[in-house]
Amino acid sequence: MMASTIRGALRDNRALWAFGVLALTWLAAIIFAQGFNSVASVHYLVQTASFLGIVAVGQTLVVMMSGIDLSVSAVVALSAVVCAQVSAGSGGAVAILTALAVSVLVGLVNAAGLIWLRLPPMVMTLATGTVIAGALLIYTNGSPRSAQIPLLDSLANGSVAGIPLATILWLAIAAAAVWLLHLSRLGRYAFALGTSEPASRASGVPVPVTTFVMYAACALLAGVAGLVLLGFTGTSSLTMGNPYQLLSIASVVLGGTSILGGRGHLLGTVAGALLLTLLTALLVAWNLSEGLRQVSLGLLIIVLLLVYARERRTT
Amino acid sequence: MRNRLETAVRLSGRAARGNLDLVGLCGLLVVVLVVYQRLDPTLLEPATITILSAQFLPLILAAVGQTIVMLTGGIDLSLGAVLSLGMAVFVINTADGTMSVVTAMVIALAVTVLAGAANGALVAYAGLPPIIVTLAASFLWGGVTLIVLPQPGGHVPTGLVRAYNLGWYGLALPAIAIAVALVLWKVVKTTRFGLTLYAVGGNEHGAFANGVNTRRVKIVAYGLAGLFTGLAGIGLAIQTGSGDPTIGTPYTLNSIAAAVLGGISFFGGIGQMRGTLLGALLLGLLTNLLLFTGISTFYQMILQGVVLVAAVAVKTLATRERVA
Amino acid sequence: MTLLNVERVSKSFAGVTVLREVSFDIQAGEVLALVGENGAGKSTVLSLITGLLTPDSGTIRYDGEPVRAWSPHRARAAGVASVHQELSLNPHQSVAENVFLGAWPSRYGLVRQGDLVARARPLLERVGLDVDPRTPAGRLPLGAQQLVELAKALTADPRLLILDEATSALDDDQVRAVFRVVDDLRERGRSVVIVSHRMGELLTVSDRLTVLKDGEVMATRRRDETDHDDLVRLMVGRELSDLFPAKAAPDSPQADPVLRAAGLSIPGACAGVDLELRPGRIIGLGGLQGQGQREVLRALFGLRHHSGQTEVDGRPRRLASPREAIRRGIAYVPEDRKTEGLHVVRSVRANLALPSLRVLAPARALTTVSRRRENELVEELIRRMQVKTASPAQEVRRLSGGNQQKVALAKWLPARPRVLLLAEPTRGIDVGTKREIYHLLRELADEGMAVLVTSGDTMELVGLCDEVLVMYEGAVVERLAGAELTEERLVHASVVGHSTAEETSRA
Amino acid sequence: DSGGTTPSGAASSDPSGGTAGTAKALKVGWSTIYLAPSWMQQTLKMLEEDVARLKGEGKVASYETFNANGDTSQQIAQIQAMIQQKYDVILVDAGSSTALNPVLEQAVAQGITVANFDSLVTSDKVIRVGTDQVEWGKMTAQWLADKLGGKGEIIAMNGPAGVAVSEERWKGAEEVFKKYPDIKISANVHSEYNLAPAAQAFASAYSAHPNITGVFSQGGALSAAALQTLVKQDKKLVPITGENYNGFLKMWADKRKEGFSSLSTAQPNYLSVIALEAAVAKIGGTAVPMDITVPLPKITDDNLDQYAKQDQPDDSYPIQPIPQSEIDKLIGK
Ligand SMILES: Nc1ncnc2c1ncn2[C@@H]1O[C@H](COP(=O)(O)OP(=O)(O)OP(=O)(O)O)[C@@H](O)[C@H]1O
Ligand SMILES: Nc1ncnc2c1ncn2[C@@H]1O[C@H](COP(=O)(O)OP(=O)(O)OP(=O)(O)O)[C@@H](O)[C@H]1O
Ligand SMILES: [Mg+2]
Ligand SMILES: [Mg+2]
Repeated sequence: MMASTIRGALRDNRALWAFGVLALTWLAAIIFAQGFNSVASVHYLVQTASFLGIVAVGQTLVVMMSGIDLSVSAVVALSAVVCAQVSAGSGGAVAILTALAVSVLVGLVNAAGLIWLRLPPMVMTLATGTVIAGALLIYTNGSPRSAQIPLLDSLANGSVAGIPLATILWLAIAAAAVWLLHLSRLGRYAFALGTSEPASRASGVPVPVTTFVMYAACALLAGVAGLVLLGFTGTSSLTMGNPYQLLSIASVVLGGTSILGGRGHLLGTVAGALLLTLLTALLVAWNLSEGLRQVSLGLLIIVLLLVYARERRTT
Repeated sequence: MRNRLETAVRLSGRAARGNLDLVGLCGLLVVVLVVYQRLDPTLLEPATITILSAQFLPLILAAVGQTIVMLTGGIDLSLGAVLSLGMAVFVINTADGTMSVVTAMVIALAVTVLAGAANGALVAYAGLPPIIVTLAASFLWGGVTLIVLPQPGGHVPTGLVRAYNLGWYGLALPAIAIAVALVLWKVVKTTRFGLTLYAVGGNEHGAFANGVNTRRVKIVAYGLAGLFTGLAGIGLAIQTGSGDPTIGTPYTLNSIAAAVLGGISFFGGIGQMRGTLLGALLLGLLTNLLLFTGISTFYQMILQGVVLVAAVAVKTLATRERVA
Repeated sequence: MTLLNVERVSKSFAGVTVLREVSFDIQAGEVLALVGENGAGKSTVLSLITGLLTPDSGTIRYDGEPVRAWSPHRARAAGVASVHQELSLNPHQSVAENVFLGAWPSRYGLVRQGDLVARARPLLERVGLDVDPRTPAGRLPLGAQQLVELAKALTADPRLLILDEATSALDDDQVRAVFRVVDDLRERGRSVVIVSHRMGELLTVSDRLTVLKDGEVMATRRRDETDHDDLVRLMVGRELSDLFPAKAAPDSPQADPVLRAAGLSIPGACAGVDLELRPGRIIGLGGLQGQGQREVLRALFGLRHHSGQTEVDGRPRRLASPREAIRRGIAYVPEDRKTEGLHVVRSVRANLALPSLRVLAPARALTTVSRRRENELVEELIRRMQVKTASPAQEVRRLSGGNQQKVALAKWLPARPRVLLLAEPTRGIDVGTKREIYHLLRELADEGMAVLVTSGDTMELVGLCDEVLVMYEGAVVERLAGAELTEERLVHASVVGHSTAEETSRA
Repeated sequence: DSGGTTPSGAASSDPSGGTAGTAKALKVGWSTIYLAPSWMQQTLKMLEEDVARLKGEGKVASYETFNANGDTSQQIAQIQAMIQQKYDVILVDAGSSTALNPVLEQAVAQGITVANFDSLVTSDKVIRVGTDQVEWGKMTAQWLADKLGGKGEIIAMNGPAGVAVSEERWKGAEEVFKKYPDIKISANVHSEYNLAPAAQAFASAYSAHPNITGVFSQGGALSAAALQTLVKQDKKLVPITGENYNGFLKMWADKRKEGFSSLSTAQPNYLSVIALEAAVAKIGGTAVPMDITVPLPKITDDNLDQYAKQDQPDDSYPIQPIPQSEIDKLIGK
C-alpha cells in the first residue's frame, strides 16, 4: 500500500522524473563516454540546449492546452531572416523588435485559425509554416543576409560567471513561463482547456483570449530562439529552424508533459531539452553509423517515456 | 407526431450534411479535373491515366494506411519511414526474374506489417499517446532503413518498371493496384474487425468494457496500416526502378493532409475511406495543376498552405453543429 | 442454485480501501439489489464481477468455479452482461451497430448492415425503445442511450445481467419497460443485479437487497423483511426525516423576475417557450424524456443558438455564450456532467476553483492565483457539500458518481449566481445526498436565487418545486403550481400533451 | 508547334552551333529538388542570366523553374508534367540518385534533351554535368592528412546520412584516411548543410573530443560551424577542410595570419550553365559527351583573396567565373 502511494506520488510528478532521468543519463555519460566530465562540455551542452529549450518552452504552453505548434520551425527562420534583413537598413534594435512583432503575428494568425476556422491545430500550424516558408523565399528573393548585431552576438555567445548568457535567458524565460502557466489565471484556463474544451466553455473559460495568448507566446519564443540563433551563427538562412519542429515536441514530452494536454509542469521541459541535447551528444560520442544512431535515439526516447511518461487509462 | 417528423427531418438533414462533405469534395474534384483537362487534353487517354495513377498510388495507399490508424483515434508519424523501409527491403531483394519480385514483395510487406504492428503494440501496451510513440518510431524505422539501404540503390527488373509506368497491354497497372487495395479495404471494413475499428476509435473504453480486445484491435490496425504503407513503398520502388532511404519522409504529412481533407477525424471513429481517396486525389491533382499554370515556384508553397487551410476550414465550417 | 459468489473481496485504490471483505451471492432466477450511499463501493464491486477490475484479495466464484484471468471479454463469454453506470456507447456508430458491439452477427465473416438492423429491431422493441436502428447513437437522448445499453446487454441472452444505475436517466414509462425485461429474465431462470438510488423501484423489483456502507456489507435482507426506512437506516446509519424542504409561501410577494424568456425557440427542439424565473422560487421543467427541457436550459446558458426574447433584470440581453450567461449571473449544471460539467481528469480542487478564478486571481495581483485562498475556498466547499474525496487533489473521475455531481454543483456556489439552471440534479445520487441537495437548493432560493430544474422524477418535481412547467414536443403545455401540483396531473399532462384545463374547456 | 519530333534530327551540322537564325528556339525547364538553399538561389540567378543571353541569341524561347521542395515524388511529377508540356530541354538537380531514372529515361525516349547537374542520377541516358564527389573527399582528406603529417585525431563533419552526395564525399575521404592508421577519427557527425545545426553538432562532438588536431568537413557551412566554434571558444585553430561558403572564407581570411589553414573546393554554380549549354549544343548537333566532369576548383591560402567576398552575405558561394572557352571545351565544341 505504501509502495503504491509512493508510486502514485512519483507518477503525479513526472517533471521531477525527467530531472532524475537527466541526472542519471548525465552520470552515465560521464562514466561510459569520454569527454562529458569537463566544464567546457557542460558549458556547451547547456548553451546548445538553450536554443532548443526556448522553443520548447513555448511549445509547452500550447501543448498544455492540448494544442501543437508545427510552425515553430518556420518562425525561427522568419525571425532570424527578418531581423537580418531589417538590421541592414534600420539598425539592430528596430530589427529585433520587428522580428519579434512578426513572430507574434504568426502566433495570432494560428490562434485565429483555430478559433474562427475551427481547424485542428496540426493542420493550421502546418499550413502557416508552409506559407511562411514560401513568403520568406519571396521576401529575401532567395538570399537571406548575414548580420552582426552586437546585442544578439553577446546574448548568444557571451557568458556571465561562466554561465552562457543564452542559458540565463532561457532560464529567465522559463521562469516567466512558469508564472504564466502555473501561477496566473490564464495558465489555469490553459490547463482547463487542455483537459476538456466543452467543460471549459461551460465553465466560462475565455477560450479565445487563452488561445491567442498561448499561441502568440509560443510564436514569440520561437522568434526569440531565431534571434539567439542569428547571434550564434551571425547569419540567417531559410532552413535554420527545421530541426526544432519535432525536437521541441520531443523535449516537451520527455519533460513529462502529456501531449494530450492538461498534465505536466513547464520545468519538466527544461529537463527534456537538456536530456535530448545530451542524448544527441552521447550518440555522437559513441561514433555509431547514422542508421544505428537514429535507431538508438528512437529506442532511447521510447524507453525513457516508458519509465515515467505513460498515460493513465480513464477507467 | 410532430416530434417524430422533426426528428426525421433532422436526421435526413444530417445525412445530407454527412454526404455534403463528400459531395463537396467530389464537386471540387470535378472542377479540378475540368481545368486539368483544358491544360492537358490528354488527361483521359490511357497513357496519361497510367502515368497519373503511378504517380498517385503511393500517396493514396499511404493515406489509406494513415486513415486506418486515424480511425482508431491514433496517428502514424512514422509512416514515411516505414514506407521507405518497405521500399528498401523490396529493392535489395529484387533481381531479374518474376519469382524473386514476388518473394521480395512478400518479404517487404512482412517487414512493414511487423513494423506497423510494433507501433501498434507500443500504443496498446505502453500507454503512450500514438503521436509520441510514432514520432520516436520514425527515428527508429528511419534508422533501420538506413542500415538496410545506406544510400539510394537497388534495382527493380526493367520490364516491370516499364510495364508499370507505361502500361501493360494498355492496362494501367497502378490504377488496378489501387482498385484492388480499395476493394481489400472494403472487405476489411465489412468484417467484424472493421466495425471494431470504428468502435474502438469512437469510444475505446466502451468497447473495452463490452469485451472487445482493444489491444489486439490496435495492433492489427497498425499492422494493416503497415501493409498499405508497404504497398505504397513497393509501388514507389517500381515507379522509380530503385530504392531511396529518405524518399518516404514527405508522405507522413501528405497522408495526414489527404485523410483530414477526406473528413477523417483526428479523434477517431469518424470518416470514410472514399473521403480519403478523394482527398488524396485532390491533393495530387492540385499539386500537378500548379505545375501547368506556370505560377512562380515561390508562390506555389504559399498556395499549398492556403489551399489546405481553405479546404479543411470550408469542410469543418460547413459540417459543424450549430451550437453557439 | 448459486450462480455467483463474491467471497471476502477487498479492493483499494492508491492506498484508499474502497471494499473491505465484501461477501454476497446471487442465486439463479433471482434479482438482487445493491444499495448504498454514493461511494459505498457498489460500482467497484460490480466492476470486479464484470472483469473491469481485479480484486486485491478474496475470490469470485461463478458457477462454483473461482474465476481466473477474468476480463470483460471472458465475463461476456461466460454470460455476464452489464449496463455500466457510465455509458459505453460509441456515439458515431448506429444504434444497431452499438447493440451488437463486439459481437456483430456475420456471415462468411462479413457483417451486413441490413441484417444488423433487422436483428436489432426486436431487441429495441423488447426494451421499449422506438427509434430507427440506423440513427447514430450519439444523437439519442440520454435515456434512450441507456435503453440501447440495455438492449446491448440482452443480445447474448445473459445468465447474469448487471444494471448499474441503468434507470437513472429514464422516465417512468421507460423504467417500467426495464422492469418488464427484468421480470422476464427472472422467469426464465436468469439472474439480475441491480443498483439504483430510487428505493421505491428496488422494493418493487428485487428479491433480496444487499446494503453496502463504506465498502462493507451491512446486511442482506429479503424484500418482504424490509422497507424503505429500514434500508435508509442501514445505508445512512440514522433516520432521515423530511426528504423535501418546505416550499416558498404561495402568497408571499413575488419579486420581479431575474430572467425572463419569451418565445424561446430552437428548431427541432422547442418552440415558443415562455418562462419567468424569480428570486426565491424553484421552477421545474417536467414532461417525458426529451421533450426539449434540456435544450431550454442550454439555450438560457448560451450553449445553444436560439431565437426569442431573453431579459435579465427586465432588460433585454442576448445570451449568446456561456461567458455572457455567467456574466449575467447564470450558472448551469448539465445533465451529462462528464463532458460539460466537469474536467474529469483534473483534481477536485481545480474543478471547484475554475469558475471562481476571477476572485482568486484578481487583476491587481497580476492575475496570480492565490493558493491560500484557493485552498480555503475549496475546503469550505468540500465541507459544505460533504464531498467524499480522499483529498482535494484527487482526480474527479476517481470519485463516485454522486460525489461528482456534488462537485459539478458546488463549483458554482462561490460565484453567487442569481439564476441556477439544473438538469437532472439528483441523477445517480443517494437518498441522503438527495435530501441534502433539495435542502441546499431551497436554502439557495431563500437567499434570493432563482432556480430552474429539469427532472424525469415526478416525485422530485412535485416535492421540490414551487411551480412546474410541463413540456411536450418542445412546447409548454401545462403550468402547475400550489394545490394543482400533484403527481397525477403532472403525469397526465406529460403523457397526453395538453393540460386538463384545455380538456375541460374543449369538452 | 514544337511537336513530338526529335529536334536533334533536324539540327544543322554546324559544329559551332551558330545557326541561331535557323534552329528553332527551345522551351527549357529546370526541376530542382530544393530552391531554398542559397546555393540553389545563386545557381538560379546564374542560370537565368545565361537563359537571358541565349534568348537574346534566339536559341531559347521560354524558361521555367520547378521546385520540388524536398519531395522526390513531386519531382517525378514535375518532370512528367514537363514531358506532357513538350519541353525541349529538361534540366534536373536530382533529389534522389536513382528514383528519377525511369522518368528521365522516359523523357529521353520522347526526344527531350535531359541534362542533369549537381546532384546526379545514375542513369547513363542523360547528360550529366558534375564534379567528382569521391574526388572531392579524396582531395580534401589528402590535404588534411598531409597537413597533420599522417597522424592525429580528427572530427569528421558530414552531410545528412543516406544522401548520395554526402555518402560519396565521405567514401573518398575514408579511402584516404584508411592509408593513415595513425589518424584517428574520433567522431563522425552528420548534419544538414546548414550552419546552426552544424554548429551545435560540432560543439557537442568537440566538447567530447577537445584534443583534436584537425577537422575533415565536406561542406562549407559545416566548416564555418567548426571554425566559428574554435574561434569563439578561443581554442587552437586546427586545420579544417572546406568549401567556398563565404562565411567560412571570410573567417579563414581573417584568421589566416593566426596560422589557420584550409583547403577548400567548390561545387561550382556554373554547372547549371554548362548543363544548359550542353543541352542546347546537343540539340544543335554537337557531339556532346554524356558525362561531363568539371574539375574541382582549389581554394588555398594563396588564392583565397580571389574568392572571399567581404561585401557579400555569409550564406553565399563565391566562385570565379568560368571562361566560355572552358565551357566549350567541356561540352565538346
Ligand atoms: N482500452 C482499455 N480501456 C480500459 N481498460 C483497459 C483497456 N485496455 C486494458 N485495460 C485494462 O486496464 C487495466 C490496466 O491495464 P494494465 O495493467 O495493462 O495497465 P498498467 O500498465 O498496469 O497501467 P497502470 O499502471 O495505470 O495500472 C487492466 O485491467 C486492463 O485489462
Ligand atoms: N479508479 C479509482 N481510483 C481511486 N478511487 C476510486 C477509483 N474508483 C473508485 N474509487 C473510489 O472508490 C469509492 C467507491 O466508488 P464506487 O464508484 O464503487 O461507488 P458507488 O457505490 O458506485 O457510488 P455511486 O452511487 O455514487 O455510483 C469512491 O470513494 C471512489 O472515490
Ligand atoms: Mg497496472
Ligand atoms: Mg456507482
